[in-house]
Amino acid sequence: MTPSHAAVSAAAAAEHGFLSPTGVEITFLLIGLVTFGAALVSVTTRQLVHAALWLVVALGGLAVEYLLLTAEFIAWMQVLIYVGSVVVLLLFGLMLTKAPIGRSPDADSGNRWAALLVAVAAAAALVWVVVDAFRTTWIDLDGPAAGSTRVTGAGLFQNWVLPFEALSVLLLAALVGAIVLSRRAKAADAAQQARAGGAAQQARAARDGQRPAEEGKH
Amino acid sequence: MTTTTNAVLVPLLPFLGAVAGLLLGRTAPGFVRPLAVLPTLASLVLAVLVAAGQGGGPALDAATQLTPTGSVPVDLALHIDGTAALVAVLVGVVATCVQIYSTGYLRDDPRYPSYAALVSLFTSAMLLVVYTGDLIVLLVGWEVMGICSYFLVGHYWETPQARAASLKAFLVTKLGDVPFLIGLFVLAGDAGSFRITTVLGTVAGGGLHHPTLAALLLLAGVAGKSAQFPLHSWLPDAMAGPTPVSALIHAATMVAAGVYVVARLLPVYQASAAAMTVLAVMAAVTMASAALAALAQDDIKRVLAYSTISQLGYMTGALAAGDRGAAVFHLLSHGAFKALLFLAAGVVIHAAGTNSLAAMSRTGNLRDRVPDAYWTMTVALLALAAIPPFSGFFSKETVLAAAEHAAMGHTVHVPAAAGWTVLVAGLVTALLTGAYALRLWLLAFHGRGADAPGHGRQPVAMNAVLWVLAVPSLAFGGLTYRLLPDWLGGDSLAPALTTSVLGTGLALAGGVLTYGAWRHTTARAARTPLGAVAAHPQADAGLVEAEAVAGHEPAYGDIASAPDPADPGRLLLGPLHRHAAAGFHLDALYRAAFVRPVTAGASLVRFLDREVVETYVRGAGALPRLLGAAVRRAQTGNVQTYVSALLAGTVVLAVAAVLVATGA
Amino acid sequence: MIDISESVMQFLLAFVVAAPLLGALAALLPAPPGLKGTSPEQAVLRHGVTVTGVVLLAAIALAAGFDHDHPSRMQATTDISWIPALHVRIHLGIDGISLPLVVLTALLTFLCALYSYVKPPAGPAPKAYVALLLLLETGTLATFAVLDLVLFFLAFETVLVPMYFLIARWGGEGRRAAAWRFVLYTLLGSVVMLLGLLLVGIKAGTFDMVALATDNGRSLTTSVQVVAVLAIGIGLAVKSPMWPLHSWLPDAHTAAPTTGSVLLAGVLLKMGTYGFVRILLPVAPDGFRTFAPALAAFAVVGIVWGSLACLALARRGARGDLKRLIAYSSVGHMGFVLLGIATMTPTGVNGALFANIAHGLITGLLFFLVGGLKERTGTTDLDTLAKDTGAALYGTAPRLGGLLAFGAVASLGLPGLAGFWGEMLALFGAFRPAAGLSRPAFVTFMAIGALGTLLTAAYLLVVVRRVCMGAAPEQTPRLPDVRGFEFAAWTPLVVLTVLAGLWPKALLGLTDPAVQQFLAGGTR
Amino acid sequence: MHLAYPAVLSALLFCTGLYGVLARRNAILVLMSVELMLNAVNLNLVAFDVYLSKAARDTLHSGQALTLFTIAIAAAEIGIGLAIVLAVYRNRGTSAIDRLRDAAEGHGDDSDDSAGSDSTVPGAEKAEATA
Repeated sequence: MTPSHAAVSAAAAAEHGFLSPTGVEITFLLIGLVTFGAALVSVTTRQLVHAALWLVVALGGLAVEYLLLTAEFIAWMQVLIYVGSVVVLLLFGLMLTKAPIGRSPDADSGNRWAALLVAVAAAAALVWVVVDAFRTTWIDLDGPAAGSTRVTGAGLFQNWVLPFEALSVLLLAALVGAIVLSRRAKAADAAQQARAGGAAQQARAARDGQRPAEEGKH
Repeated sequence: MTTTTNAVLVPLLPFLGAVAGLLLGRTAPGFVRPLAVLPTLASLVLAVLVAAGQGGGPALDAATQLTPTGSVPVDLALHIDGTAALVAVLVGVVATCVQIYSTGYLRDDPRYPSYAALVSLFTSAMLLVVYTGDLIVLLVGWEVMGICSYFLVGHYWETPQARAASLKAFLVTKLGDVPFLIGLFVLAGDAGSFRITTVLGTVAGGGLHHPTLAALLLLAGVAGKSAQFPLHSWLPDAMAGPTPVSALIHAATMVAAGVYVVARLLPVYQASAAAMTVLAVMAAVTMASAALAALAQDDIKRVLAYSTISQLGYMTGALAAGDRGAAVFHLLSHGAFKALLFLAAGVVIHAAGTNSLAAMSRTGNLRDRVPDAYWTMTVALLALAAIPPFSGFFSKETVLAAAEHAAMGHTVHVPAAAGWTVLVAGLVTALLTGAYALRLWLLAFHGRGADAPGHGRQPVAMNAVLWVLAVPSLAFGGLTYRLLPDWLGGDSLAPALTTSVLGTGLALAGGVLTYGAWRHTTARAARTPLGAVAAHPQADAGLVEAEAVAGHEPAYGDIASAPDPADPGRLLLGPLHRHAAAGFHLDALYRAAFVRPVTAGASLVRFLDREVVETYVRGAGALPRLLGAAVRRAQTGNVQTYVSALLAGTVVLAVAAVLVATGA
Repeated sequence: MIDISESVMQFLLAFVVAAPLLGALAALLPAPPGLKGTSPEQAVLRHGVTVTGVVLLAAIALAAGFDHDHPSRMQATTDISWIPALHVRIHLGIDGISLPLVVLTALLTFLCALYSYVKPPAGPAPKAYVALLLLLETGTLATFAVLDLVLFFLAFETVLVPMYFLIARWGGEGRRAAAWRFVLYTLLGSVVMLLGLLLVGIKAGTFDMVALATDNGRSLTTSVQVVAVLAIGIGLAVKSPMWPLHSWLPDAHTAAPTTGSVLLAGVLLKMGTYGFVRILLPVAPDGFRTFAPALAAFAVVGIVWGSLACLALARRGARGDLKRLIAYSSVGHMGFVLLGIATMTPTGVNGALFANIAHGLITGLLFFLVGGLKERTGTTDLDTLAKDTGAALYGTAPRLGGLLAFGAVASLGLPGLAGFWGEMLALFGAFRPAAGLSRPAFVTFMAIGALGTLLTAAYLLVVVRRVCMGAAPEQTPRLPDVRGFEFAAWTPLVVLTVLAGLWPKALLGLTDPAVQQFLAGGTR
Repeated sequence: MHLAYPAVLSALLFCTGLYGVLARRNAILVLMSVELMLNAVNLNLVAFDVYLSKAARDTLHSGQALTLFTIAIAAAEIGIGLAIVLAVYRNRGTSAIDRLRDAAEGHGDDSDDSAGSDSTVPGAEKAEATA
């Protein structure tokens, strides 16, 4: 941090104390409370589907926060990808694993109290460090939006082309991987079912006494 | 060739012969006999040349460094004075005789090659001891002799007696060698050299700080090697070896080495009156007790063994009286006649098929069966009993004369008490010597009863050797007592009147007593039949002896004595006989004092090693195992637990890092 | 003896150290570049013989080119920077102290390779065996040739791995436990030793042994020296092994294959005592002086302890194992070596170095012989072998019996054979220890140690009596006597034992100047 | 706007996700919590990107670019993750994380864990499924 910048931001923060919040700040704070609350409910609720729905609320709240931070492209991406696809995918996952509808008493593992302890400790540590470090830092949201589609697109395709392309390869690989995983599981499933069927047939045959004993041995 | 070169070759030739014999023994059996006899013979000739070259003049010294040690170097040194030259000739003569004798004695023995090589190696080691001028090299020869003796005593390793005797021989002598080594350290520590000349120079200059300590430590080694009380008990048992070995090692040479070493280092002893007194007491106890024991033995070779111990006592007695010349004189003459006695005994054992005097006394006509042995043994026994004019008379008289001289207080460095001790013991022993010599002669050659089975004639090699050795036994003393003082660098060795009369008279008295006892008891011999004779009368002499040795204990219940009421020794000794036969129970004492504690210590160490040391090791292993078991319990397989722990740790570390970074 | 230029000497030494390593790698290749054999197994064994043979030749050339007039000077030195950040250098060199050990190692490994060429050890495929053998050789040779503390430690540790596998894969009964015990025990010692080495290196500012020896402990305070000697000493004492840290040795020896035992006794134990002489004596003399009486006391206890343990094993009905017995005898013999070192006198240290070599030759021979005996009779258990009266090996296999007796006699320290000089000089050193050490204490140690020689003689001769002698050999079947390859493997050891006994100057002439220099303050 | 607001919110969201990851039994809920954590990071990235680009100290918009990448990778992750969870569910009949304990020391409670499935499941597939 060069001295001039430090001076500028310090001056800005001095103008804007915590006790005289701007409108954006108040909005951000309220939406943030909603988001945090939704996230908390999402990780504590005993109804699995509700958890996914509360997650939608939390993710949507985050999208609004992005907007407040003038990062509009990211906000729309958030809505499209997270709310639109990821949560849907998770809901499908819940359905495919025959997750119980309604309250399931064993949604949390026995590790809950340790988890709470770690999480609270981590939160305390992080908040302390963050507040300590950025107490006086001020974001100047006036002027042109920092994250309009134009700006983001220009940045992405001027400076980040190669990683972007690499990312597409990664996505392709993930796609193929997911397919392979599900397919092999299915093949194994089929084989297993065939074996189980064979065994049942064998057992039935043995019961009926129609099969010679020596063939039943293997 | 110079005398020095000859002197170097004297010990070297038998050594090379031994190496060649060991290497070629099995592959080229034809060379074994020449390889055994010729190097020894050659070294005898060279020893005679060396003696002639030395001529009794000043000592011949030559040295080269054998090795540096970091402080006191070890030298390969020659120190040949008259004594050394003469003793080397004796060793050469006896060794050559024994090698020739062995070619006949162990004619058919498959183990002859290794036997002959070991005898050669032994000869070489003895010659090394005689010629060397360095104490550590002397120790090398000294111990090599010990190990050769071990192997040769164990020659008949099928018999339990030989197995036990070989082990005992080595360990008892080694028991003496340990203090001997320390004694050498003491000498070298003060003198700054292992050279004998330097050590003696230091002694003469009074530079020896602890002469008594050094002398007594050396004395332990000497007692072990020369079979002096209390370390003599191995020698009678060593008779389980072949007879030629007994003749060479246990009569003429190895046991003489101890006396020789004391003779060499006599000034060290003379520097300490206490050491001289101890030496005198040791000599007195040795000679008297061994002579008593000799009177009670049944095995002919054990009789000779005890007589050897007793005669060695004379030699140490002479040294205790401060007369080196007398000791060496007796060593030389004794070497000749005792070798003869053993070799003749070997012939007798072969002919009789037994080594037991009790059995021989029930065998008729043994005298005519082996006339050579009979006559030569008679000569040797007369020499042993010190009857004039045989050589033993002259040498023993010099010892008694020296003792008398010391007792009168005429000898410097020697306490009169030491002289008296030796003199009285010497006279008593003279009586006993006459007694056991005659007992041996009577029992062996004048038995009555059935004839022994015929064995054919003894090999010429064996008989010829007997006559060769009979010559010095007969005449050595009388011919040389005038010449020897020049060589031995001492006083006159002529017999003195008082001691001559006393000694000879006592010996004769002993003889008369024994004869009377024998007349009294011999009638009983026929009534109690005894005797076990070897099963293979036609076999090799060595084999017969091995069987005789192995058969003595089963036949008579004891290795040393036989329950023979016809034994004159039993009558003469009375209640003492039982103890004398057992060597005055010294073995039992050793068993209680050394063997038992060591065995107990071994068991204790075994226990400690298994239980205590091992427990520490196991304990060291158990601690990590406990920790491991504790950590194992944490491995639940639940990923969430693992991650919780991981993150908790991360938080702690992060907080710590922040605190450190902010300097809090 | 022979004038070889310095650069050739440098190459020879580097070759001696590196060639076994390259050979080990080559042995793992699919087609080892050795001579073609009838089968892949034979080919790889032949490869082992070739490589160790070449190394032995190089070591002999090294010995021939060594300047025998200046054995105290480091010769054939190579000094290359390796890890500059840590000041670690590849510094090789030999002087009169290390040269005999290098030659001994090369010889023993060659003999082992030769022996196992005809008689491959029972176990997995010989390919790994040969590779491990060569790796072992490179580790030991490097230990004796390097002059840098960190490299020394590396070489010291390198040896553990192949030895572990040799015992665990090709060993006999109970090999797994024995191998674990061996490796854990020695590693534990090594960890402590590493700490000590680092302490010395950091406090003195260099890891170079020559520089440290020249410095002679002047740049280390006494307390640092004391701690360093304690730490390094424990590591080396485990390896030596010093009583009471010896209990890994009997197990390892009992379980190891014949060649493993030979190398373990003949070479590996020497590394510990070599470290004492090479590192502790010159680098931290003050610290060593503090511990010298304790070391001597432990050494003497080891002498007596080893002998008594052997006596207990040799007794009838004790079910004593011959290999175990020889292992305990090693404890006793190494006790003499440690006693010699503890005297801090040139005499004692010379004796220790001599006893080192002698023990390598003699115990190597004994393990070979016992291996041969086991192969013939199928057991090394004394009671099974000896039955009632004895195994009568003199009768059933005279040459083998004779050699065994020779080995026993050499081992009991008979003058005129190699075993004597080391023991004698160690005792003589203890008779007059260095200034600053308690003379009465050392004289007592000497007396007890000398009695130890008596006990040593006792158990060895009892063994000879029970194995070589015995009644009625004609009833038992004759065993095959010593065969050609066994002669080839054993004769060099016998010849060298006799030679070292008769001509001790060959070794003492090499070590004495170097030792004198070490102890006199290390000025070069 | 104060940078502290988005930073603190992001920290809180992250820890909420953390709690979910550690406390939830169902594997899909764990995945949801992971998404929460990723989003918390995204918020951080965006906030700092805006701050830095306004202060003209970063002209590459690396924060937003990285956010986009994260979103994409998160999408891929959720796809693969769900596929794995489904495979596990098919093989084991459960998607409860604390019952997948093949890595446990002693393996004692493994048999009753896989009781829902049967023991003919090949070991290789098991290993793959738990990977």
